[in-house]
Formats: sequence, C-alpha cells, structure tokens
Amino acid sequence: MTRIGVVTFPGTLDDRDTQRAVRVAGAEAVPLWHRDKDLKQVDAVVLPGGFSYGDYLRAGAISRFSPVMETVIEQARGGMPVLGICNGFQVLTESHLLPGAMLRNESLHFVCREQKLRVENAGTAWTADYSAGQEIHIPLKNIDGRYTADERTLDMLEAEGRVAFRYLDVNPNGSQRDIAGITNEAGNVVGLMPHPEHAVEPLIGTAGTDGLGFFTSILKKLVAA
Amino acid sequence: MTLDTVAHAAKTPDTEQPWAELGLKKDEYERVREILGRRPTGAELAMYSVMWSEHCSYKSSKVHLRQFGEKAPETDALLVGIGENAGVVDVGQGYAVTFKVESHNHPSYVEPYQGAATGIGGIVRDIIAMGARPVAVVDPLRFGAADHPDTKRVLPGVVSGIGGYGNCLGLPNIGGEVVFDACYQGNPLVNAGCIGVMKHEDIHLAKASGAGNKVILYGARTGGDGIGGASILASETFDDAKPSKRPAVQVGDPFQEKLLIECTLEAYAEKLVVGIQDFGAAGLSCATSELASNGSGGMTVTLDDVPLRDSTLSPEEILMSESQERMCAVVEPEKVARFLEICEKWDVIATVVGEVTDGDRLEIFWRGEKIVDVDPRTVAHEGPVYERPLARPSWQDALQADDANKLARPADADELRAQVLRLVSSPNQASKAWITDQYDRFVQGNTVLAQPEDSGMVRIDEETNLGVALATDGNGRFAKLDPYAGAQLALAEAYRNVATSGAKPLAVSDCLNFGSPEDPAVMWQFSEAVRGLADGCLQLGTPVTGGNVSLYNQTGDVAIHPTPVVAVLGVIDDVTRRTPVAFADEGHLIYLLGDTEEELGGSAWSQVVHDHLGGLPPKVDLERERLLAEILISASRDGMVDAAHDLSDGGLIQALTESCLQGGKGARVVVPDGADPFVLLFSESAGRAIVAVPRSEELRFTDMCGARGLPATRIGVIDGEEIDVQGQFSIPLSELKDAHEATIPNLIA
Amino acid sequence: MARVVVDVMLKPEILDPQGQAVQRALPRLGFEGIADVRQGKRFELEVEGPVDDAALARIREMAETFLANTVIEDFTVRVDGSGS
Amino acid sequence: MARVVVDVMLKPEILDPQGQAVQRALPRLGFEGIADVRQGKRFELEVEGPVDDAALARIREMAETFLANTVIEDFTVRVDGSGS
Ligand SMILES: Nc1ncnc2c1ncn2[C@@H]1O[C@H](COP(=O)(O)OP(=O)(O)O)[C@@H](O)[C@H]1O
Ligand SMILES: [Mg+2]
Repeated sequence: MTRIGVVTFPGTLDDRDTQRAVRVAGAEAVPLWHRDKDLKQVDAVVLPGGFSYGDYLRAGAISRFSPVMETVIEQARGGMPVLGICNGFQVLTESHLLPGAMLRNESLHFVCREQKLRVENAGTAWTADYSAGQEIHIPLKNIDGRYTADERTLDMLEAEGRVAFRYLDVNPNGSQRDIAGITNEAGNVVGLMPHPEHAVEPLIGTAGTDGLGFFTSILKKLVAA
Repeated sequence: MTLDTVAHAAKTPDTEQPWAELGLKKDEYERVREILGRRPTGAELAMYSVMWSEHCSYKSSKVHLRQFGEKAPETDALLVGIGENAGVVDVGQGYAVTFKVESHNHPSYVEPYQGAATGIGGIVRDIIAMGARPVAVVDPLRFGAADHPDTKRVLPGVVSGIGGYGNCLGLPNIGGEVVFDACYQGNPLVNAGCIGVMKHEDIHLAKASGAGNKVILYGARTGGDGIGGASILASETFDDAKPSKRPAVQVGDPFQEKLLIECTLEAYAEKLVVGIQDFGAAGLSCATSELASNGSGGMTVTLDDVPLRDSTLSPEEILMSESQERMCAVVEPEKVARFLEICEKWDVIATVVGEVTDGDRLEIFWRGEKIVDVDPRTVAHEGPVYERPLARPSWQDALQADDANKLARPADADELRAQVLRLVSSPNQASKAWITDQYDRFVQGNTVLAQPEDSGMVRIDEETNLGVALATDGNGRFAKLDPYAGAQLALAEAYRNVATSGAKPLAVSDCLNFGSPEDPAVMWQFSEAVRGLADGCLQLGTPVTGGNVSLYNQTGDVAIHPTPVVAVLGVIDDVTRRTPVAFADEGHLIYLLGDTEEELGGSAWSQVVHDHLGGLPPKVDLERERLLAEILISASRDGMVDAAHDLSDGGLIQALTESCLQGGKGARVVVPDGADPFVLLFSESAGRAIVAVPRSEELRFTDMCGARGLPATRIGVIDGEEIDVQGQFSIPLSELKDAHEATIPNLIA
Repeated sequence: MARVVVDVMLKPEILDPQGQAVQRALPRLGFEGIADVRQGKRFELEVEGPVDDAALARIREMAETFLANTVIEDFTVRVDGSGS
Repeated sequence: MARVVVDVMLKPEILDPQGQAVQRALPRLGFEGIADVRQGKRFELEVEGPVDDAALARIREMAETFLANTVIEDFTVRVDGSGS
C-alpha cells in the first residue's frame, strides 16, 4: 500500500485529520515524529496545519529546524512529493523549499471560512486529479496567511506556472496576486493555506469533498510510478 | 524575614496577620485559628484565604446549589455528578461525555485578551482532568452597549483571546452567544465551555489515594501570576478607581496547554495515572488540598521542588500563584519513570513534588521546615457557608407592571417593514459572523454543525456516526423581569436548540452570573434562578451535572441583569440525520410549531424599538417544550424535515431571516386567518420552532403533530429571493443580508 | 522628519511564551550560552515637525495609553539617533 | 551577564498592516502628526560570558538564520548600553 507520512510537530493540530484524509483516499497514513530523522520509507510527506511551536517567533520558523525537516528537505530536493498545508506551507517557505514568506493577515484577524479557489496548475504531484481552471471550495483558517514575495519572484512564479491555487471572490488574507498556494519548479513540493483535509467527507462543513483530489492525485501518481 | 514555620506559628500566637487584605472576614480568620488550634502560618493563611474565597468555596451560593442534587431527575445517563471538576454523562456505545461552562468575567475586563484566553485554558484543563479528550469549545459572551467606546476595547480583545487560545489548541469553536446590554458595561461576561469525550473506563477523578504514590507537578513553571487573584479579584467588586487592586494578570501559553493535553492523554492511555487535578484559581493550594481531601490519605509536598519562573517567589506566593498551564498527577512509584518520559517526549517539564501518605494531614515543606500542616478537608471542603439574606427587590412589582404589550405598535405595513429591518440589524440580532469567523470550526474534522446553527454538533465516532450537540442560552432581560422564569426560559431555549438540530437533550451545565451576594435583592434573584433551573431540570429529566457561579458582577450599587447561562448537552445516534437551520430547497413548506401568544415583555422588539424593559417574560411550558423536542427529533430521524430553526429573541421574523439568509432562498409567508401580523412576527412565545417540510412528507409530518397534539401551522413556502409577508411587505434577501451583516463590523471593526 | 522608537516589552514578572520558545530552540540550532530571551515589540514612528519635549511627552502618553498595555507591558521612548 | 538586543523590522517595501492599523488609529485617539508607523520585533538576549566580537558574530548569524526571516525582514544587533 502506498505510504504517506504525516508529520507531527509539537503544536500540530490537523495531523489526525490529514491521516484520515489519506485513509479516505485509500493510502496508508504513517505518523512521523518531529524528533525523528527517519521517514519510515514513506512515498510522500504531508506537513499538516496547526500552530507548531505555538507559531512563536514566526509561523513555521522553529519547526523548520526540527530533525524530521532535515530529512524532508533533503528528500524533497531529490523529488519526494511533499505537501504543506497552512502551517505546513509556512514551514516550507521558512525552509526555502518554496519561495516567499507568510505574514500576518492584512485584516490582522484570524479568519475561518469556506474559500473558493481556482486550481491554476493541475500538473503537480498533488493536483493531477483536478483540471486547470477548476473552481473548488476548501475551508481556510489562519492568521498568518498573507503570501508575500518580491516582484521578481512573483513574476517568475507566474511565468513558470507555479502559482498553483488562487483565491476567488475574496482574498481572505491580503496575499499578493491572490495567491493561495504555490509549487516548486519540479512540481513535487506544493504548499497552500486552505485545508483540503477538511473537505474529504460530505458531512463536515458545506464545502463537500473538493479536497479529496489532493490525496487521490498523489496516490495515483505514486501507484503509477 | 524569618520563615513562618508551623513551629514558629505555635510559639507566636499574637503575631498580626493580614487576613483582611487577603479577603478573609474576622470570623473566618477566627475559624481558621480554631481549626488549627493555633494561628495559621503565612502559607496556611494564604491557602485558607484563597480556598475560602467566594470563587473557590461557593460560600454564598452553596445552600442554593444543593437543589441541583436534591431535585435531580432520575436518569441512568449520569456517570459522575456535581462535585467533580466536571460532570460525566453516558452517551451510549461505551462513550462518556464531560462538559462544563465557567466564567472568566473580571479578568477579561481588566485584560480582555489574556482574560478570555486563560478562560478557555482553564475550562479545557477541567475537561482533561476528567480523563477526556477535549473535542469542542463554546463561548457565551456579554458586553456593554455595542456603541460604547469601551466595548470596542473589550470585545475585540476577548474575541481574539478566545480565538487565539482555542484555535491554537486545535479545538473547534462550535457555539456560544454574543449579547450587548448596557448593564454589562464594566462587567462583561466571558463564559467558556468545553466538551470532552472518553470511554467509560477512562473516567478519572481528582483524588490522591495509595500511600507512597507520587505527586507530580507538570506543565509550566510557576511564576508570580495572578497572586491573590482568586480571592481578591473574585470576591470584591471590581473598582476601576483603584488600580492598585489589580493583581498581576495571568498570561496564557496555548502551545504549552496543547502539549499538556497530548501528554496527559498519552499517560491516560497507558494507565499511568491514579488521580489528577488541574490548576485553576488558587493554584497549588487548590490542587493539593483538593487532591488530598478527595483521597483516602494525606499528602506531603516539598515546595522547593516546584519549578519556578521567578526564583524570588516566597512560599506563600508559590502556593497562591495562578500561573496557567499546570496540572498535578498522582502516579504509582513504579510508573513515575514512564510518566516523566512521556512528559519529556512532549517537552513538558514534570517534577515529583510530593507523596501520598497514610496519615490525614496535608504537610508542606520549604527549606526543610514544615510551613503547612492542615487537614486538607478543612481547606477544600469545609469552608464557610453563608445563608445570605434575600429579599424580593422593591422595584420588581413596578417593573412587571410596566407592560410591554402596551407599547406603541407599527401603525401600518410600511412601519412594520421598517421595524423588521431595525430588528434584524440591531446589534443583538445582527449576524455575529465577524466574531465567529475568527474561530476555527473545522479543526479535528468532526464538526457537523457550528455557528450560526441552533446547536453545535460534533461526531464522536467515525464508524457509527454517533455525535453530541451542545447549546448555551441565557436571557438576562427575561431573568430580570422574573428570575425563576428567566432561568427556565434559558433552559428551555438551550433544550429546544439541541432538539431542533436533531439531538436528544441529556444533561445540563450552567454558569450563573450575578451581582453582589451581599445585596439581598441580588441574592433573591440568585435563589429564584437556581430554584427555577432545578425545578425545570427535574421536569425535563435533564440533570445538572456541574457548573460555575460568578458573583460580584456589579459596579457600585448597580448589578448586571441576573444572567443564568444554561448549557444543554444532547446526543444523536447518527449525525448524518442532523437538521440544519438553512432553508435551501425551493418549494418546501414552512410550518410554525407551537402557539404564538401576545408576549412582548423583555422581547428584542421592545428593546430595539422602544428601549424598554418591563412586563412579564413569555410563559414557560416545559411539557410543551418536551413535546416539541420529541417531534423535532422524530422528524429529523425519519427525514420528515430538511431544516428547522427554533424561535427565540426576535421571534418568527428573526428566525425566518436567519434560515433564509443561511440557505440563500426567500420565503413567501401567509399570515394565518385571525392572526395579527405584528404579533406573529415579533412575539417571543416560548416552545416554538419553524421547520421546512418537503411536500412529499407533509402528510406524514402533520399527522404526527396532530396525533401528538402539537399545533403545527403552515405559514408559507420557501421561494424566491425575498421574504414576502403577504398583504404586508416584502424585503429582498440582499437588503436583509446587508442589514443583518453590516452592523457588527461597522460598530466594532 | 524624525524617527522616534518605542520599545514595548512584557513586564519581567509576566510570562513570555514567545521568548521562551525561542530560547529553547537555540541550543538545537547550535547556539549555546543564551541564558534568557524576551521578545517584545518595536514601533518606529515617523514624526512630523520637531521632536521637542512636548512631542516626546505626547508620544509617551500615546505609548502609555495605546502602544503598550501597561497592565502587562513596560515601554521606553527614544529618538532614533541613526536618523532616516 | 550582558544583554544583546536584536531588532527585527519588516523590509521597507513590505506592507506592514500592523503598523498601518496603529497609525490609522492615532488621530482618532487625538494623536496627530505621526506620518508613518512600522511595527517590528525586539529580542533581548541575556548572554552568558563576554560579549566579544566572536559572540556578536554568532548572534548575528542567529539573527540571520533564525530570529529574522531575511526574505521579508531586516535586523540589527547591538549590545544594550543600559546594562542589567
Ligand atoms: N452553578 C452550578 N451548578 C452546578 N454545579 C456547580 C455550579 N457551580 C459550581 N458547581 C459545581 O461545584 C464544583 C466546584 O466548582 P468549581 O470550583 O468551579 O470547580 P473547579 O474546581 O474545577 O474550578 C464543581 O463540581 C461544579 O460543577
Ligand atoms: Mg477543576
């Protein structure tokens, strides 16, 4: 069975939800502990949401130096698929696996809403089950979600099609160019602020199951590989 | 300064002690001396003063609260009742649920962010101390007038404190209340509730048993936070003019608390814990004396071993410190190593600070000397009990005679329409999304219903879809008009809310917020409210499992409205059968269940249109509530209704507005023959709800109501993009939406 | 235009979870020998007109009533020498 | 024990909504004449041992890799004269 690792840092909140989403998609969820460098032979890793280390200093700043991240960073550079959701996205930017940085929301408030997104890049390891331009609803909840990068970086991301998701209707946090998520050049590392793991069952919230595609995408890719 | 040891105290009986500054009354101090047979040491005085404060000892309320036990209904559901950190209820399938509401009113006025944040922290620790995994929080809040400048300070701070702490813990916020009223100016009410889930066999109690077992303090280091807060803040009227009385505010660290949750649950899972106690008000004094007095033996504690944040703290201060995010566990000696290992795994500091003894004394040592030697029961359970004088206020009759049904009503349809818009945009009736969107409602992936639904609902078993629902309600205006009825109306509303979403109401917790118990009028309100709630719970068959009392909510002579906040917990076998509020399907029929009388006393309409409070609150008919609940639960289980919304403040028009906006669909409403449109729309008669019935289910549904004797009136159909009250007015949804949603951001943001 | 800096720090007796989290992380990153870390806020104000005693008194009042929460925080006000 | 202060501010070109919110609130509170406000972080480090060039270099490295995120922030490091 395809093994997808889900990292728990102290202060991670959505690890159980992410494990559930992995299982709903049909893969095996493997818990990974921040103090272990060993990734237990997983085929891909998800860095879930939460407030790792309380988000003290900056969101993701302390987790980025954890032992597990040493291995994740190394293997991600080697092509292992990595998905960072919310706090996980922040860890990925702090680790420089993805460019830019995440700042306090423009409203200065925590925001929790069911957010409409457009999938801009359906070619990444985590988005193949969507089609480019597809509009989906995914819950979003953060206070440090304002994606920021310098103009050159933003232009490069646009030019290379690396803006993976864009906010529609409402830009909930003041992200530049309505960016909700991005990918690295190779398409194996993807980070986004909204929470697809909260949209895998019809029962929960009203967003439906639009988030399941993240987990089925990676599963298909790994099975095919 | 010489250390005030037990031996020293015995030799110096005439030493002056600051008992008054610590909040003790003369006779209370004398009683301490009598119990000990000598004067207390400084450390003992600290312990007694904080444990005998109103906040910790319930000395003014105890004689009344007994009714909750005496009048408790027969039920098999109650696994742990009043007296523990929180009550525990059987919800079936081997699961037990614990829930409780507590207040953090005064601290939240002083420092809104930290006060509210630590309120969440405290209630969550109560829940984990029962052995449960916390699964959701709720936050019933009350503020001063919405347009008062200080509300702009207090509300955003409180909301971001609750969000900041709860979001960081990973607990979905699934409900609460936001009420504005000038009576809460200077005395905002910040109540916080939490639900926890466990298996029956995992229930833990706060007691220290088994001589030789170790007492482990774990969590944050102890600092100088809130020293004396428990006694001084909660037992004296807060008076802004005397900032010197402000104790150091406690600062919360939700990250630390999250680690505390995880490591505690891991220790439970490995069966490492004999007894456990959270640290709330009164810190170590409370935790050690409660643990020891609930257990079979005594306890020794070495205070030098307590990890400190500030090395200059005196032993008295260590005992009184209210530093947050600390817990105390009693662990068998051979399991201590493993317990400490789990704490280390989660980066939680843990220290053995004491031991259970086979004596019956609580002895505390400092620098090798004994500074406390008490019978812990006298500290924790045998505090003073007052039978305070009570008197029906002199103004009560005049207030009730000032009949709201006589207020000027809208002269014509245009005025009716205008008043509808005023009502739905008034601060108390307006959308609270600006607030609740700052709370994470998705985390844990089990939230089936959250605000603005009638009750919050979470799934507790992924296989069977078993779930629990919680609603909190309280209407201070009703309670002011009649505290007995007001408490029952709060109960009825919370009960109805739970049933409306499809869950069966099981049990009750409460947070009783009142003015000064030293005022006989307030004490009368309190006693009436408790009597009303206890009688109501007996009649509805829902036991009170625990709760909290907050007194001294007043500025000078002016008390807040009596505000009993009631939380009702319900269970639902299959959360997929839940009933949401939203009118989502065109063509479905709208039925009004229950009877509408001309009842405007204390209503939102009387407040919004006439700034009036007088008359009598709506009548209470708990048998009708029970019948309504049964119908709503059956209808949900058998798929006869697709949406339902209970009627409360603002009456029918408020409920229609919310259901329509939530579903994005309009409604055509026909005023039944003989009904007065104004009364139909604005009356706040209890025991009512609206439901959306698919045409295919209409017969089955009306048959059921008819057979059981519940009035069900077809009042319209879901249709179009406006609320159209035939022959009266129509308001486009977009206009309603703007009116409903703009108010709070305009006032507060 | 002159710059005035207002530093706001938690009072020493108040818990500083942020500073603690940073301090605990340092050894893991290979930085030893830092006994304590406190984290506060720094405000840089660009002041129009002269920064005389009157202006500084106003800024102090602003810090006292608004920038700092004196229930839990202390503050200092100073003109930024480094200029802008 | 010596105190070293690390100030971390958002780079000038990065939007600072916190600073802006403060600045917008000032006139309402009766404080005029503040043209701009930026809000940053201040870290006070208690350093064991001597704060020599080597120690300062280490702290600068700590600021560069950890205390500040140089994608968006600038920092300064200095020994606190006020002493403790
Ligand atoms: N209003 C109330 N109704 C019922 N029980 C109450 C009420 N107030 C307090 N209690 C019960 O009294 C006990 C002591 O309350 P409290 O001191 O708040 O608990 P804790 O020590 O956990 O903070 C608890 O079991 C609580 O549930
Ligand atoms: Mg408790």
